[in-house]
Amino acid sequence: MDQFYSLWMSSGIMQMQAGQLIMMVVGLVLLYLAIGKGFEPLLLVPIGFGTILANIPGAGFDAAPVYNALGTMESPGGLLYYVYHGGIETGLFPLIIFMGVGAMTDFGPLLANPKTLLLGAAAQVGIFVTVLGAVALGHFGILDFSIREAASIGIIGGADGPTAIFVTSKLAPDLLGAIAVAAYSYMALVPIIQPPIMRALTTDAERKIKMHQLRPVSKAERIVFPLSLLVLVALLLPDAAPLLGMFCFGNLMRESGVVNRLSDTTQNALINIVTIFLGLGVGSKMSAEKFLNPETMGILLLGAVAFCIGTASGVIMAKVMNRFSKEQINPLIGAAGVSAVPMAARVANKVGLEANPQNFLLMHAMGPNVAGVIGSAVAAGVMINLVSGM
Amino acid sequence: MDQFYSLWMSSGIMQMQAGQLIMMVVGLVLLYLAIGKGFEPLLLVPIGFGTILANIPGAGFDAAPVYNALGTMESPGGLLYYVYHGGIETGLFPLIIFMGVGAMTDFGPLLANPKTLLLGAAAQVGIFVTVLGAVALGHFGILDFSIREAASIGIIGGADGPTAIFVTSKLAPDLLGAIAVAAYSYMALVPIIQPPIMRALTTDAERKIKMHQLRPVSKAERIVFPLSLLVLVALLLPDAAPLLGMFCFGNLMRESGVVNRLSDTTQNALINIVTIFLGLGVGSKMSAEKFLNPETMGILLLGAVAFCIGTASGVIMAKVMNRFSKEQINPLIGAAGVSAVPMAARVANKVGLEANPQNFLLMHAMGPNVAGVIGSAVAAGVMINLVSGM
Amino acid sequence: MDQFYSLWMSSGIMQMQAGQLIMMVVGLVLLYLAIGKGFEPLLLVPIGFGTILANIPGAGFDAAPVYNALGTMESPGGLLYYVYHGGIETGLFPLIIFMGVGAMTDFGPLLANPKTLLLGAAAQVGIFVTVLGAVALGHFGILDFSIREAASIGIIGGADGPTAIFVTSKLAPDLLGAIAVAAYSYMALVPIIQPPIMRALTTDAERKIKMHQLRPVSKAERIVFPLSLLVLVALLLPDAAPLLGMFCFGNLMRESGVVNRLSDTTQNALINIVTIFLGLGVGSKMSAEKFLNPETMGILLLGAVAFCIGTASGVIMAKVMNRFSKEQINPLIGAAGVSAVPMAARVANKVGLEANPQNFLLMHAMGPNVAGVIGSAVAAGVMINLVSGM
Amino acid sequence: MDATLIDQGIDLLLYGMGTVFAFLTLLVAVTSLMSVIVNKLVVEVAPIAPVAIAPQSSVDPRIVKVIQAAIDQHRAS
Amino acid sequence: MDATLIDQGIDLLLYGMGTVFAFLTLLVAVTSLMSVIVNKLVVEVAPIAPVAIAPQSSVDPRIVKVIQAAIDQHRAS
Amino acid sequence: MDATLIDQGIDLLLYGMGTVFAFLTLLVAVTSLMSVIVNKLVVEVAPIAPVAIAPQSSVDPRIVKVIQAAIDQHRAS
Ligand code: NA
Ligand code: NA
Ligand code: NA
Repeated sequence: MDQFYSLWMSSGIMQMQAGQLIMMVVGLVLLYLAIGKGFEPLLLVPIGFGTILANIPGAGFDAAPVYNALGTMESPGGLLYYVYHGGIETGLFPLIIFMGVGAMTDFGPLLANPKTLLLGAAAQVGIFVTVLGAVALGHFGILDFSIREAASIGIIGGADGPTAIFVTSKLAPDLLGAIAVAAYSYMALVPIIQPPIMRALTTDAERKIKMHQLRPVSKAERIVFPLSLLVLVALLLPDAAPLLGMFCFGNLMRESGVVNRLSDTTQNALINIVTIFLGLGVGSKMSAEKFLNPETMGILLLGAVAFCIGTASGVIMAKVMNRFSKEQINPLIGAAGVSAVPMAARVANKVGLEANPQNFLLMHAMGPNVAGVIGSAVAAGVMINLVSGM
Repeated sequence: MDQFYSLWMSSGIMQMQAGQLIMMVVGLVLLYLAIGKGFEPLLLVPIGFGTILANIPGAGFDAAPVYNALGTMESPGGLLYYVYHGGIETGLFPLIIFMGVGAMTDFGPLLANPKTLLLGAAAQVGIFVTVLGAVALGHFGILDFSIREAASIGIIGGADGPTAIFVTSKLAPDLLGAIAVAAYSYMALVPIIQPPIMRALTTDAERKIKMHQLRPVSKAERIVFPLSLLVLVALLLPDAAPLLGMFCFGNLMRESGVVNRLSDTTQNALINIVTIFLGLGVGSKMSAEKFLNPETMGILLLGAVAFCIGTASGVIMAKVMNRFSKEQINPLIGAAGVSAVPMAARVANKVGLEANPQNFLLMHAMGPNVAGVIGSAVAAGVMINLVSGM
Repeated sequence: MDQFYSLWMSSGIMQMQAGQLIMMVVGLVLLYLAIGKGFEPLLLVPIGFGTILANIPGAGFDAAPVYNALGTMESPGGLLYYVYHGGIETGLFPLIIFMGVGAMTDFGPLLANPKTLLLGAAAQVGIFVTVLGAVALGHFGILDFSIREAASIGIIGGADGPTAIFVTSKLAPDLLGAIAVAAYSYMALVPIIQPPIMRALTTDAERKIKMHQLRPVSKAERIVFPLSLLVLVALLLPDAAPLLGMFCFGNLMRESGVVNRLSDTTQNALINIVTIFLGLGVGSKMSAEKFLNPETMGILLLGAVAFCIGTASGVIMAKVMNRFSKEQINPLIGAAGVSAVPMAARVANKVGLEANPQNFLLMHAMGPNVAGVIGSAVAAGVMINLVSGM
Repeated sequence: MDATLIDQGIDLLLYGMGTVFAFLTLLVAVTSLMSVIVNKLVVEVAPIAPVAIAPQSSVDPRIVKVIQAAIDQHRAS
Repeated sequence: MDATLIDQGIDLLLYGMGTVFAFLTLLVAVTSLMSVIVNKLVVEVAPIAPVAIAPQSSVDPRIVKVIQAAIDQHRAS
Repeated sequence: MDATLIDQGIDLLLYGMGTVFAFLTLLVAVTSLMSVIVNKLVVEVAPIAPVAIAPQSSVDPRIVKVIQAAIDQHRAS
């Protein structure tokens, strides 16, 4: 009977700690949100499942490999251990995802109306105000965030998952689980979070503003743009170069038209494979001691605040620009500056159609939408640079 | 002439040892079986080719890299070295394959008739009886297997390649080549090995039993099933969690319907890439000193025994179940419980059609067939747990 | 203002060295050649982009990771660091590419006319004469190449990118950037470099020679050929086994017809993914101190010489063969022996059509063309063997 | 030691097969229960589905309403 | 120390947003300029394109030449 | 040392090209031989193939048999 006793003692039930059980429920909730509610399933299905796997007591999914003194492996590590340390700690997975996103991005609307870059800049205010909020919570003794942690929390407001994961894995890896979950959850909640803010900050007349049709953009412009952006980043903001460099590389493969087979694989097999393992790896950081604490509540709260401020800043920026320009912008497209491509652009379109059923804002909103990706990557670069020096 | 002499001395002919030459012939035989006879070519082509590559004298396919004291690489390792240590020793490749198999598995027939899980359980008797056989061979001084080696040999009876590779790479990596070859060869021989046993253990009347058409299975059941299985594994048998966790993850991606692009890549590009390198890596363990010995003969023999006992147990279990249940099961589908998906189910169908040309057992046999995958993964988990404690 | 000052001091403009700026321009020129001129874009787009990324000051694309005394990562390495050390230094990427090329290669024309293998042999004269040229430059005190460097330079004449990268990463990794760029550039220039040489060495009558239609080649021959080649390499030239072994493996997957899904993935997703990272990794070796020096000029010059000699040798060999054989070969197809598949074969076809608009040489030129791949892989093996012993 | 090895083999057989059978028998129960619960929940939720699918019929629902109103009026008259 | 943390937060806000705005404003300028230059160059290069595409017209250019010659002859007569 | 370098280069040229030619010449022989052997074996096996392909003809083989039988009968009469 010793064997049954040993099997039973090593069973999940006997080893399970309360925290692990709760985290497995958290994983199931994430899966429910992803599958039942359609919240960013491409990431939340792997993250939710990874959360469950990482919290199975005794399964060793994030166990480190053990080597003897001669360097021979005595017991292999767990799958999530290799995934996390190979792909996330090194920053490789977010960068490859960014390459794939670049290969999927159409900069046409942005090139037709480059001013919308400013909307993508404005929406990053949410990031930095939230950093201030996080340190303020520390100041008032409510929660205790370091400046590195505060910076990582702020980046949730960038509404860009891989950027958030890239920054957090560099500045505050312990918060990776909570921040990634918050980032993707709020991206999924864009259709619920944004419209009230957009309506509150605009008049009916503003929401009815019709925008000129976008000019056609030549193939040459599309090819030269990622290179221009790359050179500018190289000259001015090298800390943003990893993210934006890979983004521009993906986009150049797409637009150059001479490496279609590479571009196709980047947009399909490669980004899919990396997405699966990125999600699983993030899930491996969803342990009870790192997730079940007041800080996570603070992160979720601050993340929501960051999103709201970002949305509001984008809308207000559009109104400010209308003051100084003859060519009027519908301020609703300012909300798309948070990125969350293409959801935020669709939301702008939908709210616009409510005000005027003939007013199609989708393509106009794609400009600030992709500008928001650039904006938050720039913000990430600045953040990493400044915080590393603090 | 020194150079020609040196070239000649470093040529394969001059360095070749008899063992290497024989192993290259073994590799060619595996390729012949795969290409000429259609034996599980997806694995046996890479394994056979890997066998040849690993045995080319002086080619260094499984050479370790050499670093100098400063950690700089002085000479790179061979491709098979990296593949084996990166993907097989770590357990990553079998786990990713299991994820892919999960994404390819339709649990519908099993969900329509969950009792067939018991057939998948019964067929694992072959595994454990074979373990006993292997240690008995040791007891009688015929061959010398440790308990870890015996456990790895038994798992051949699971008729599941990645499970066998996963267990063996943990418990007895030196036997990996022989066990993987035996596992895949017997899986390919299912249409030859199983029918005589199935006919011997059943009456003509039993083989003619017609089964009710399976009820339709709802999408919700399909989604909840992998999660239920995962939770059960997590609570009771964490040692089976790596294999079954990845299997359930793949299946959830498939059935959830919200991550089709991830599921597609898992079923195609990802599993194909990993299959190629898994096969090559297994081939790298096919060296003369590890393969050309009496133990390999024992492994091949015991593997065949395991297969036969598993088949028989499945059939007998079906007959036992018929004693206690009004709803009759055609005992032929019990043989599909060994797994070897979908070959064993097809064999059950074929033998059934011989007895009654109107009796289509294929879908009914798919239930025990996929149950056999679960069963052998559970057996693998128990085995790893118990043997590690011995 | 400290922060702005710090940001400014860490900006690219302030940190940029002249060499880096020039290398970024070199990267842009490579991109222009690839996109604007269609020079081997599949490799030159990633190499060009990688060149720019690697030379962004402060971006750390090829920074090594930093670990503390406990082995915990303090700062991750750059993407190009991981790509280079994981895929190029280890030789894995060129080998996987070779597997993919094998899966894409049709040996039919070669099997129909095996004598054309001699043309593929002759064209490798360019490789070895160039090695001699490189050491001669050293002898006359013009440039300073070691024998390992000279061997790597010579291999440019093989007109086979992955072979050149494989050899150079083993023998002279510092020259990798220059040699890869030269190899791919000259491969792209085949339509410009080859025709004058071909015309100069042949009479109009020779260029008009019509060749017999190729006999059909059976499936069995196609399957057995890669295995025969593998066995011959294993017996005689193990140093060529890594490259030719993977090449034959890819080809066997293609021709066996039983592992089509593996062959498809090898020809698409896998080779595309590896091509992207191979290119980026080569780009990471394009640093100013390694590229902007007189040696690079020498490499470019010697590479061109190697190409020309290889082309000429192929043509002359064809003429020699015509002396000793009744069945006449059009000497133009000898030029295809340099490899550069399928560009060189197309050039032979085009020059042939100029002489006789009814003379289609394309399929005849495919024989020496793929023979050239084998020839340069053999030359690479000999070179690695001989040079390592010097 | 040899005897121990056989003992270990017997232990593996007994406890191994015991666990496999116990686990899969439990899984039969859990799966059956799961199917019942899930399908019950799905049936409760189901009534919404047909309505949602309704507009896919080739006749516009508003036209259906108009026709229904006309029929009702006709019957009432 | 807490006060320093808030100072750091304020610094991040000011310098961070400052840099983001500065960079993207510059990018607006660079992009606009780039579009102008690139499209100008493309227009200058463009005249070549239609010519290059011309042979794709369904009429063989040699036949066009023959017809043109016939017309010229006719006009000359 | 320089002289040695040139010597090494000459050695590489001679032994390198020698090996390349020897190997590929041998490969010509091996390939030709292989083709002969393989095709001979395939031919021996071949007679099965046409039969296997036969049913693909548009006329049902049983009908062919019937017709053949009718013809035979006709000739016999
Ligand atoms: Na953003
Ligand atoms: Na099984
Ligand atoms: Na070549």
